[in-house]
Amino acid sequence: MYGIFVLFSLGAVIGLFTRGHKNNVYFTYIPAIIASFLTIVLSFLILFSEPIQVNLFNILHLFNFEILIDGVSAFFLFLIGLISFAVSIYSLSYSKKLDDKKNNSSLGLFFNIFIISMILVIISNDVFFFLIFWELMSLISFFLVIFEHENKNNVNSGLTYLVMTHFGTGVIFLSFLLLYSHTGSFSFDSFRDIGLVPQHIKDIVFVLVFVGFGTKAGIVPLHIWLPKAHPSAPSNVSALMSAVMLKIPIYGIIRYLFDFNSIDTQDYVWWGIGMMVVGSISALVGVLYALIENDIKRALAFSSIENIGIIFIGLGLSVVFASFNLMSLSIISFVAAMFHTLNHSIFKGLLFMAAGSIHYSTHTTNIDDLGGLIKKMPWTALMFLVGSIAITGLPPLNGFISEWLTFQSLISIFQIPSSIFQVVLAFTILVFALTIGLVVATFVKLFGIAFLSNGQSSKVTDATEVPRFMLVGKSILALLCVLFGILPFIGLNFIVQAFDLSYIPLNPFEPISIKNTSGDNFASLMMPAAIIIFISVFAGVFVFVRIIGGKTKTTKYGTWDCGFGSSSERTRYTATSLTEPIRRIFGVFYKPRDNIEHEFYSEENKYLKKTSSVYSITRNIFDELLYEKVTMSCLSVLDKIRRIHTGKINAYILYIMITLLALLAFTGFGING
Amino acid sequence: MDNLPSLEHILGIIQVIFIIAFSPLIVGLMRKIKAKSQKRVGFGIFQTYYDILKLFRKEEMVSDQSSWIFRITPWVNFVSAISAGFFIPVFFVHSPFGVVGDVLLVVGFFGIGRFFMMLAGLDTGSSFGGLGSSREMMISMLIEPALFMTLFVIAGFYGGTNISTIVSSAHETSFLAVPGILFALIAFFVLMMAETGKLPFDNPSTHLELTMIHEAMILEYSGRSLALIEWSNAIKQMILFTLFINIFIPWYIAEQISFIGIIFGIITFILKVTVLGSLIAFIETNVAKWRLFRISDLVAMAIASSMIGMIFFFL
Amino acid sequence: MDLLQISAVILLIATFGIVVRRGFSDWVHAYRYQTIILAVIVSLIATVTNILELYLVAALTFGIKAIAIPKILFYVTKKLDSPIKLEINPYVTLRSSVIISALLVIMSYFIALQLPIRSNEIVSVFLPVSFSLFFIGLFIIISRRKALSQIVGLLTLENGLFLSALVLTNGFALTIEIGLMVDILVSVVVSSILLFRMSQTFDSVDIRNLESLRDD
Amino acid sequence: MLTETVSPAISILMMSLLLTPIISTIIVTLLKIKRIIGVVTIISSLIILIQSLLLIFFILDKKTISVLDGVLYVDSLSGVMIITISTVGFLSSLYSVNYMGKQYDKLLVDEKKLVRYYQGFNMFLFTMLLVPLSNNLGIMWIAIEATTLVSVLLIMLYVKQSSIEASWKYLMIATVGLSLALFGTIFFYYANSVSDRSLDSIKGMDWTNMVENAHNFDPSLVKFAFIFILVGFGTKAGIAPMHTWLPDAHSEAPSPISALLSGVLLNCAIYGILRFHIISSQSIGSEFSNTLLIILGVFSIGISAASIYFQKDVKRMLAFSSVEHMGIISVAIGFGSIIAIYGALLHIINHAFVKSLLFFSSGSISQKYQTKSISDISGIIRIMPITGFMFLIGGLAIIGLPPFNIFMSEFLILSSGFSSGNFLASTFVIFFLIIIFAGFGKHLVKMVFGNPKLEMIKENWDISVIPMIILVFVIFVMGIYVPDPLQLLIEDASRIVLVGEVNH
Repeated sequence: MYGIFVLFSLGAVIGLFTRGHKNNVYFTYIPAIIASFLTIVLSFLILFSEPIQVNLFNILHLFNFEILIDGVSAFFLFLIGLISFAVSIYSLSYSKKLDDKKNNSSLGLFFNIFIISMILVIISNDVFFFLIFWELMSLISFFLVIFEHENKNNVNSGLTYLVMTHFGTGVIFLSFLLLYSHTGSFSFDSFRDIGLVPQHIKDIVFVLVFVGFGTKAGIVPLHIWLPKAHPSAPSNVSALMSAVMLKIPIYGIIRYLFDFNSIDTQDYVWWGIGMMVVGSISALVGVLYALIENDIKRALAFSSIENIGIIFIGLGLSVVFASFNLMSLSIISFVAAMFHTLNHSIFKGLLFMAAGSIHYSTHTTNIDDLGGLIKKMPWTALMFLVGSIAITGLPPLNGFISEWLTFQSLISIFQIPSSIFQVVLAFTILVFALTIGLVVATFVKLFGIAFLSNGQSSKVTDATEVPRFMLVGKSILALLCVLFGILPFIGLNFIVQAFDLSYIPLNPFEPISIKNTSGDNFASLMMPAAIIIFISVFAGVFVFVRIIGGKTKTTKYGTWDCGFGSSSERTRYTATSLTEPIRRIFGVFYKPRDNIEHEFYSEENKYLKKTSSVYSITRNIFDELLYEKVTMSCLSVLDKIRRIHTGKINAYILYIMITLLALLAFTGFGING
Repeated sequence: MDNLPSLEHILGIIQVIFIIAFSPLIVGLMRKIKAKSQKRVGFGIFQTYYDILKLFRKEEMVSDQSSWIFRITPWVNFVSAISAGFFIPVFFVHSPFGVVGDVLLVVGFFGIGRFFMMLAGLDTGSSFGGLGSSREMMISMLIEPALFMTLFVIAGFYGGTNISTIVSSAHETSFLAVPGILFALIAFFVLMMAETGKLPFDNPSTHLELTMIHEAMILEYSGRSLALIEWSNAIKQMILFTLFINIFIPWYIAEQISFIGIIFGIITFILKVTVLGSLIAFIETNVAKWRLFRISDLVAMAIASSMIGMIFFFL
Repeated sequence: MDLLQISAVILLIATFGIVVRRGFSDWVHAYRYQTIILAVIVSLIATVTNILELYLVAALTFGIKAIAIPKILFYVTKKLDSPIKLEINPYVTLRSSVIISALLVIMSYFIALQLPIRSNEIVSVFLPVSFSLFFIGLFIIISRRKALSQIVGLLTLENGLFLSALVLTNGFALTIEIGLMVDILVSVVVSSILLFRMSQTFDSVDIRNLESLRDD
Repeated sequence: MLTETVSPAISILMMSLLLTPIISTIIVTLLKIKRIIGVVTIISSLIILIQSLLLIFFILDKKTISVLDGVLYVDSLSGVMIITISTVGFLSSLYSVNYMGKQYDKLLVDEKKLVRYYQGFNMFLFTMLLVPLSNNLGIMWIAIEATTLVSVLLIMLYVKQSSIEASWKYLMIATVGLSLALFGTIFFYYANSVSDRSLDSIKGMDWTNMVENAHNFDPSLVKFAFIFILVGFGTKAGIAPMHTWLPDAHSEAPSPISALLSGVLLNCAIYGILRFHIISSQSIGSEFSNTLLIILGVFSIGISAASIYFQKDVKRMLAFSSVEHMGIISVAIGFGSIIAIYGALLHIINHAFVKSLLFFSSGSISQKYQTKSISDISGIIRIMPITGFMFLIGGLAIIGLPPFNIFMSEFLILSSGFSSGNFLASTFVIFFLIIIFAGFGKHLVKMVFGNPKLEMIKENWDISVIPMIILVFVIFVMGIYVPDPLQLLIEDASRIVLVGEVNH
């Protein structure tokens, strides 16, 4: 186990010391690759043996640096190991983009420390060290966000990130302290005997935990940092951030919900409902903004918000079911959430790496500048397509399985013995469905505009396929998307094992089935068989068409251009126009405004237009209405406070006198004789 | 799917072949009824078969701007439509493949087909394709909530999302007894119209850029690909009709494997499909295409209706 | 013990003298009178309590506070470049200053009465007066605009302190007393140096020049 | 209190601790040679450091040491102060040589001023060392007042408009404040003399004596006096709303002096408050003084949060951050549990180190950029990679990010705030800390990163970096580990604060 840390640090340090060396990249990332592989191995070892609990050292007799790797940690360790394995391989080529060797080595340094800090967060069993590593993780990721700090936007988004994440940490800190004040110890072990804590404290702590971790996870409306920070980082880091770092708060929430608490009474219902409501809003808002975004990385970041929302819907449902003692349903929705966590890591890592590849080849991430990349970068296109299908939740890839499970658990809310909750929760279905529909639109747009058709800008025509390590990194995750889609039992069994659920492990040849209360088969899904059907139908159809159609000729010819003969770049649908209908329907979120500019042949005659151009402007209501207003009003209060420093010494001494007299009065000094 | 293919499995495959084979006929039938009600003679009801056969043999023109996405889309569409058909009981309650997947998988298969269709629309670089994809995107996004809500109501009522379960428990009850299902029926009907590209959502028979949606996306297709697409649309329509019929009016569907029962089931099914097809064709002749942005109103109606159904279900 | 009462009243009057004057040298004069009275009071207390050490303290007070410090201040006043050696436009007008000072005296009596301090003639007479000196000194610093007046205010405040220490505990130990005196002397010297620098750089000792370091 | 016989070695050590800076002042005055006086100061402060380390080990061994018939007295609490003063003093002298040398090269100071600087520096150290060493509260007061006078002279070293303004404000406000403190001291002395008539006038002001008699004090008198003490020493300690002199003075002083002012001098005043806090707790229970300390502390943090956010001047920002940290320390003392006080004392040390690091690095930075305005500084990491890195580390540490030392003490303080039931105050503190984080972080990042505005020559390695490297190392280490002797010292000290127990 220590080998992992040694190797990561080795990667960090060697990279730093061999800067300028031409093989610097290999020195940096190969230890990382090995270490992440070891992490995966470790997580499997834990799964099939006892949890590890090691007490390393102690500070001030208060803080034990204690490592606890149980199934929960192992699951997230697996996540970290898996993604960082792929991303490290990817980075071998990706970081060659940076021509400045020195920067390259510091990127490697931060990259390695970032992974270490995430692992440490997962495995520490003490508030103090948890927070230390948590903040370390935030700090390092902040440095990674502003890694290209010459760009002022990056610095600003980094700042937003830093402040928001620190706000989150503050709230988490508060929640831990509240628990500490009741348990009297900083060890997570003491938090596990939470029965002593009164319910209202638990409730407050839940709100704090949810807000605190939620900020890091990017729940709406605390998400504004996410679409700024993730795109600013180098793509290999964005992949890590979106795929892994967003899951660490999920880990925290799970620890609190299911490890520290045991949810068994209806007192907890509103926790679940709260999570579902926030999750639904996050999912919807995330995808709505992803849809209109023309920057791939920003769109992917918004889509991360959406997926986090879906995960929270699952978790919330699980809490709701558990509080009504519907344990089997609770387990299903929990498995759904966890499987979606796993899947999101995989496909979001893949997509960010693909976006990074696009940037690597074309130096842009704005899809309106792209087009036709499928011909230039066929493999990247394939990977991106796999990622897109997976994230849109279409069969046969992994996204479908987790969304299937989520929807099944949503449907099962009719088993809750309370009509009001049923009706309320049923609305989640609407939002969930709408979200899924919008995700399809988003990824059709991203893939369609960036990769399909024919781009003519120099950025595209000069593009070439990316180096092989980048392809290897992506294909690992792409294969996993397919694997978990076709053989979902692998992932599901892994989760069942990790979280020690009383859910019967699945047999590969059995369908995933959900029983209703009377024990009947409610729903079942058997992906391998479905795939067999699909493939055999395909074979059958192919033969059939060959037989009745015979051999036919295929001719290549230009796209039909209505006879004008100039099917140019400008006649293509742009990303903005593609989403125009949706933008109009959901105008309330975007406040779209069209600016139309005309250029005339002559200024006198306004009827002969030379060109007309339409720019559609959309706004982010959260940025503009919520955050700007709130921060402005807070800041104006602060501004008034600080104006007590008038520079007048008389005023200053007056303050002293007033303080003196106020304190004298405050102590009620005059009263006692 | 244990041992040898049993009678059930053979029946299941027959059902699929039934869907594949009869779907163009329904299309032809509906066109004929439409023509008749518009006081036209119209084609013969088998015209669709001829069209498909002819297209299969014709030379194919492919845009030089397009990629392999454009090429595989018809296949994906066709195969996914057929695969979806495996989970649908047509005239016999137990689809033997019911265990493999449920109604969500069917939705998923349709989804993957549509996903590729929209990509193919963008692939040629023609503005028609983009236009079609853009509108299709909007409609598919809009109907999703209504669809899932309806499914929720149905699944709640009939105790499952496996279609066989739904159909068999629907068969045991009469829908008129439950108002919730009635509302689900309305919603489902609207959705069906939208999914199959019927008026007032879409008019597949025009090539006017103001109105077309589906046709715009497939504008560049020709020959064999076009045949596959036309056929897969027919299959999709058939599947939706079947679903509608078997969920809401499952009377006389065969429950046991008996020769008479199955024959009876097939006959009643054909009758029901014909009636449904005629009804839709009749509706189509009586409404005009709606403006694109009014479609959301229609879908909102479907959503509302399914929600009322949901509330009735809970109360 | 009328003598004690009378001396207390005179001390207050001297203090008011500082409040109502506006010329630089007037303040220093008023301060000197005040300190002389203070020294007298110290020796009075010494005779009453029969503590011989206090005579030494009285002598020190006279020497340092009534002679050395006014001398330095006069020197500074003379050397200042600024033509106007008057408090022209204080934050609080002189008339209201007097009224506020009177209120402060009342407040001081009020506070002193609240304190659980054993009744002893010296204490009951002088403690309120020392409080008054203290608060009036503070008030002078707050309400005036010339740096010199602030020094005088500070010194008045210091005198109040000194008096309260004297009446409560019959003064500190001699070593500490000397230390305090030296401290005050040094601070007057330091502030005089500052005054010089100020008048050199700003051409005036008006503290309105000293408002550039602020937050806005 | 028992007058234990102490070995002459210890009493000589304590005497020489005080004499070293005086001797070095005399040497500086006599020599007046630019190159040597700096070295003399470094050597003398190194000697002070060694002596105080020795003293610490004696303190750990003996717990309390009093020499010269109880005039000089040290216990663990003074030990904490002494170690802070001597360490920061040494590092500051190390930094001074380079810094003042550069100022000299830039013709900002002449040789005469240089001599005055080093005289002042040594005297400043002396006065500050006298504060924790003296047992007599009157002498302690005189020492604190003397620090004001010496540091005023240091602040007005460059005779500029702004430095005169700052020194005037500093002098007036601090003196007024300290007068209040003296007033409070008089009342404590009075209370003591009433409770025990047998005392002679000099012993009556001894802290040890007062603690012993504290339970006999009149409660309302103690309350009255403590308010004066709190407002008075609070002025000097920079606790809002009496802190107003602080940003001016700290930003106008030469950077090494700013480090001493922020890192050490404020702590001396806090030390004063602590001593009286112990007496008052022994007399009337700690609740009264705790409440006051918490209120003023939270207020300080709030005020500085507002000011830091909008700050335009680097050194002013650092000064306000000192206000914030003094607020935290005072809140921590107010929380009153053993962990809180442990945290407070640890925070005193941590803050001293981090703040000196920040003032050193910002001194070098503003020397290089020739401005203190935040908006004119950007891309430090490009132009001055080493100093910029140090500044970044310092900044991150001061806003309480782990794995740096401030995080640990803040963690201790806040957690004890919760466990002692001060939920409201702790929540407020966390809230304000987040604002400060945002404000300070914003300025920090904008300064350190980005593109430098002008083309400047890259920094070369020079001696000014050495003290910073030492500090960064210490900050890192203390982030997760408190050395055992220090831990023992602070534990003893916090027990003294809590129990007032002089002897073990």
